[in-house]
Amino acid sequence: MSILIDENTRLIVQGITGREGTFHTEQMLEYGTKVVAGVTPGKGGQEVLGVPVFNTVKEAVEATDANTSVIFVPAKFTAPGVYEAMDAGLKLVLTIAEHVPVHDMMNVYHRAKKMDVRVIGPNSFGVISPGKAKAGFMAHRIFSPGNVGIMSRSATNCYETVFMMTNRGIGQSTCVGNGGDMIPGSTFVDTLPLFEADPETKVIVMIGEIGGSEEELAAEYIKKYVTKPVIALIAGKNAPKGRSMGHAGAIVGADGTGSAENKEKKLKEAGVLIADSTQNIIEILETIPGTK
Amino acid sequence: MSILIDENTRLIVQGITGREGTFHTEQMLEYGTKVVAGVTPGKGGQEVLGVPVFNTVKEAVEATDANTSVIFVPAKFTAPGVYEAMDAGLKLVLTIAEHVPVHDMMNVYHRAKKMDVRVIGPNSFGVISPGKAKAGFMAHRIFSPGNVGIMSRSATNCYETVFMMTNRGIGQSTCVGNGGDMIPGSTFVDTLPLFEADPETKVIVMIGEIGGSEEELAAEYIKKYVTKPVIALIAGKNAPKGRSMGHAGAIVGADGTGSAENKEKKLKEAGVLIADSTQNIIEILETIPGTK
Amino acid sequence: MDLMEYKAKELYDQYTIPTMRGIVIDNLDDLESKASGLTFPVVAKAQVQVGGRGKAGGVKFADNLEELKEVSSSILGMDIKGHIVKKLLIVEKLEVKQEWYLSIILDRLTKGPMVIFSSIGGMDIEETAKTSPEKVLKAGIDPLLGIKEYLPRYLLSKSGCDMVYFDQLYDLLYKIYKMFCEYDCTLVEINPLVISSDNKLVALDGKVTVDDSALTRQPDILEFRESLPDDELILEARRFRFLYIPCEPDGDVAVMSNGSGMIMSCIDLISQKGMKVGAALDLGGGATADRIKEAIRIILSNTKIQMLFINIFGGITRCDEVASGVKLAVEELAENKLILVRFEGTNKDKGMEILESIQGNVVAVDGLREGVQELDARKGQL
Amino acid sequence: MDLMEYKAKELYDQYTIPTMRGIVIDNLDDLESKASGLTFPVVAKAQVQVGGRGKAGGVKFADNLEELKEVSSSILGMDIKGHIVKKLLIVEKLEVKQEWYLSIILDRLTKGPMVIFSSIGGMDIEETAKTSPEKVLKAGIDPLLGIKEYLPRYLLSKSGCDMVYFDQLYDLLYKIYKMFCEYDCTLVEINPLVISSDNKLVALDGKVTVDDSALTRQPDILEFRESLPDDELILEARRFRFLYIPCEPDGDVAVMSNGSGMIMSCIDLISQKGMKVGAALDLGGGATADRIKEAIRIILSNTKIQMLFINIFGGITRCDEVASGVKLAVEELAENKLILVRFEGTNKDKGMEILESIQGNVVAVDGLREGVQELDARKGQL
Repeated sequence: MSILIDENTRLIVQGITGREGTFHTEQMLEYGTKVVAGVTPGKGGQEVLGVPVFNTVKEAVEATDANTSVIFVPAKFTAPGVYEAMDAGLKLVLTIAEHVPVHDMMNVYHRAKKMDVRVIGPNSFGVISPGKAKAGFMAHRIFSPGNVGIMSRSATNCYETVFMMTNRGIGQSTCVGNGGDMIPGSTFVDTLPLFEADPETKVIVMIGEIGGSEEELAAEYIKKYVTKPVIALIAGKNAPKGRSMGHAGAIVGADGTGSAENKEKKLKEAGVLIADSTQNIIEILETIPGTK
Repeated sequence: MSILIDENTRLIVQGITGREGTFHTEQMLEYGTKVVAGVTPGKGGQEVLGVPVFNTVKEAVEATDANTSVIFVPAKFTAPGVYEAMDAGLKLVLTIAEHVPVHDMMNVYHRAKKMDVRVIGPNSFGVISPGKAKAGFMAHRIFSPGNVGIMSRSATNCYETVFMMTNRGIGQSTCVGNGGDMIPGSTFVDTLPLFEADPETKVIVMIGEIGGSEEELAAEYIKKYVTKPVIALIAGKNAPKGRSMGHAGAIVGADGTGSAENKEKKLKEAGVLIADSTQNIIEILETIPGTK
Repeated sequence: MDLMEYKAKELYDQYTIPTMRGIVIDNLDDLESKASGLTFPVVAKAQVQVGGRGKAGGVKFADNLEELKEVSSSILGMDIKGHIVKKLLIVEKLEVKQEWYLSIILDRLTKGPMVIFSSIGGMDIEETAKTSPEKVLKAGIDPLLGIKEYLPRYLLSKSGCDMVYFDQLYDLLYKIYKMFCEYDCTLVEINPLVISSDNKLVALDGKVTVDDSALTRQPDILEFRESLPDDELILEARRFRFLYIPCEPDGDVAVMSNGSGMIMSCIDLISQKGMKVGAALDLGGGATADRIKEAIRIILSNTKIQMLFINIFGGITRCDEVASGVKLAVEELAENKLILVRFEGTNKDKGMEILESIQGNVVAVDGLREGVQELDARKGQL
Repeated sequence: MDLMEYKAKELYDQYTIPTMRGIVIDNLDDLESKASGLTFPVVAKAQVQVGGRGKAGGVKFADNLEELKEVSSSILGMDIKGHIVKKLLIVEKLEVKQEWYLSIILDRLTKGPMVIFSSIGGMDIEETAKTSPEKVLKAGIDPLLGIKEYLPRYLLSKSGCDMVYFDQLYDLLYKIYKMFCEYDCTLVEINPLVISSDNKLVALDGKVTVDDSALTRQPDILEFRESLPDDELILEARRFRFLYIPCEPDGDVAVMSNGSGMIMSCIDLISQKGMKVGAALDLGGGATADRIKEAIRIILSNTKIQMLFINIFGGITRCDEVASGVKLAVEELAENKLILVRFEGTNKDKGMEILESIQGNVVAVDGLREGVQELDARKGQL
């Protein structure tokens, strides 16, 4: 097993005829992902890399039984794209774009929760279950199959960690890019239950950062429900106060909310192993028996 | 046990200072219902029959730990009242008023489903669990405790049935007034799982009528999931075609959708016992062993 | 309530939904001055609240003013299935390339608005759904979300229509959905929605149904309803907040009760006995003696009615009030029609006493089925 | 981005949120003509993007034009914590009965708008929340529902305020929520919201923060941002779609990477070693040689920086491009600051070759932690 996506994923690429869309469709197909349809308004009836293109997500779903969508469109079209995917009945929608207005995501978030749809991103590399399927733009060559589940607010810190893991022979069950935005579609607490339930995942790695309360909420959840070992890194301890670090979500309030100190404290109380750098994550992983 | 309401119900009456609200609050208190708060904007701080009145539902909930609300306000204030109750965190809201605009209820319905709130009514007498609690305006003297669960689109047909049942020594676990509107907050399929799960309910009586598809959907549900005996009456077989019978929901389409024939057919196929009159319901009940 | 086509067109115009230019007349004197702005040929359409006006000769074309006068005079005042034509809608004729179907209904199954679209228009959509189900597209609208642009895209793309109409269809859907919401509609139907020779979408006919419960906040629709010729008894009943329901035209039994469920049950039981119900009246709440009296007066003024079954049930109803109402009615009306009374509630004994004191053809019965048996036993005795 | 008070007031006026009549000046020449419509006394407030202007002497009262000229000349051009006052907002003074607090924030925990209200206004709300938590009311707004009238009713009732202000507060909430949504705000704060002597609610100060990601659809806010005096390097970086982040004022190490997570990790590791990061630059996507060169130029024009750590990681990044960019920069800039380069990606070997060919103070390192160790080893050597 693995979580969210695997060999049974039947993927739609929204924006397949765009430059990014086509390039990453090729990458995803090459990785073995079942990309069953693309959607670009006005390009219905065409084919991209052998994948049929539809005018609307609903037609794509009706024709191909797709169950997941990844959206490769510019920021301002991201929310409309998610609405269309949700309305077409999809229950897992991945969004990639950076700089999606936070009001758009606020509305998407509330709607998705109420429709029981899982939205990943935006500002995310997507999701990969190594050896099975990828949906997103991550550099898949550094990933390898294994039993460590990773969820990360940062793409680069996740890559760095995965790169070192793979070099040391430790693989991943699934890597989820939660994305660096202020209001992501899914947060750690949304992903934790899946990793906890996944028999293939033995250890969970959580790459967090300053800002927001996702790590604190995760700590509460872990304390109550998670039995598997969890390793956490909080990036941004030394980031300048009150300044956005590019990730819109990584900003510490004037009152100290969202500080790394508080997050690490809460996580420690929940029994989480704290790593002080990406490399330290690997060092800790190597102390846990059965990790591979 | 029983369903929806019982001795643990802590009830708010929205519109408690109105004529109807005050009158029925008295009735409900007399019946033993725990009416813990009333709400009337601008009347906060007053008391009605010893019940404290608040300006908003949220204050009432915060002060009294209420868990249910019954709304005694005119039709045009009904939807806003439901929104307020839902937003204050209540998960069961009963609406009484007749002639609530169907667009209001459409919006309420969709919001309630998405917030996981159960709305009963409008155009409903409410809910009564005889001997425990009542929330609504039903004439409670005709009810008696027992093991028959009733759900009804019509108040009068329900009263008639209950009256005869009680006269013959057959009591009710809970009676739910689904109401006669085109878009009720809850329909038979919403109530069936509760009756099926309630250990106190041995037999289920469903008083339907022409129009809509609630009985057909109920038939499907019963076929799959309901193990208890179900008796159904469909009123309106001989109602003039294409004319609303006062119940906005009781109207047969020009194409025959919503006809009693189709409903009875589907229900029979699901193993439901069909009664041809309210009196016949009692006759059938008396053939079922253990009914009391 | 169903709006007539001319009223629907008024709403369409208000929402700038493209329609044909037209006028409404209710007499021939106005015709010439009102028609002066129209370009011939035109079509004159009878405004009646009943289907099949075309076959009945209620829709006619005219190439010039003379012809228009002729057809107008032939249609105005015409009787179409018992409906007298009082208004005529005259619109310019359009060169039509193609006919589509478009509607938004309030769907009871999904409990939300639903768009129905077909590239086959101009005929009964139920018929198309039977003969070519794949040609009828349905798509739900979440009322919390409204119309998004992928909806018109889906409709055109899935039905194989030319995407060149996307902007127009999106605009049209947006407008009719706005109207659907703002006017508390349960149906807005454009059939046919046509493509003109210059590729414009035009609403050639309109059917709009407005939720009766919402009329209090739709003053212009309420005004329209007041202007309609309706059954005199329905109007009279409405003044007292009763609901009068005409049933079988030749029925001689009437039913009166304080709830529509009970009324349906009564009609069912009476029909099971082979009798025909001619009318029913729902009292609603508040059964005071005065209101009972008025209700009896109204329903008995239907001259076909020979027997009236009053069935009132409600724990808080006072039976003595009901009985007093019956007494008042019998005394005032002095008609010898049979009135059967069944009630349950407070002061039942006192009510029975009053009923017994009435000098007239009044019978008290105990129970619903008993009442119907009594009706059956007495039918034909009057 | 945070709007200055005068810009917030402009938006408030646009939404007819009651504020005091006022003017904005950026030089003394305009003062007399612009102030002619104002009724004295007035208050002059320095417009700077930093807190504490009151204590710094940036807020002063004036009873007449002469006094106003005096205070204006004293405030304009003043340095408040490194911010030069370029604009002055002058508003009429108000007789105040009471001060409240009102804001709508985008709350990260509930992921929706949240109203914060307090009957204690005029001071830091965080302070009130500490000293009198029961005086600070918070109520979430479901964005799918918006402001309903029970919200202002709850705020007034729960905080014991007079319900007589219900209509005004409802109106105000409705307007600021509309503005919050339409202007992509993450904060709209009115502190104090005052009650005037004639019982009117008036917004006496305004703080508005607009989502940076939404500026492309907020042209007037974008224009305001362009008008702001900002760090020259931030502006220069923005022109290349880089994000330049000033860090410790006396830091001598700079970090450049292609992702903010990695930048934070680098800063953390460097800080662990006791070094201070002075600036960071996020390249974003598309690390071509030309862009790398420009980025190096920009970050090294911060004269405090002695060492630059370039850390680029991405499976699809071409390391030879990165190396070429470094080479171009070193050749053009001819500065002798230390540049440490770590990369992973395609053509890593080729990239290493290019790095080795550079005539200058450039060092290639393998791995993030190794890079930081190298920085540590070399600190103070320059």
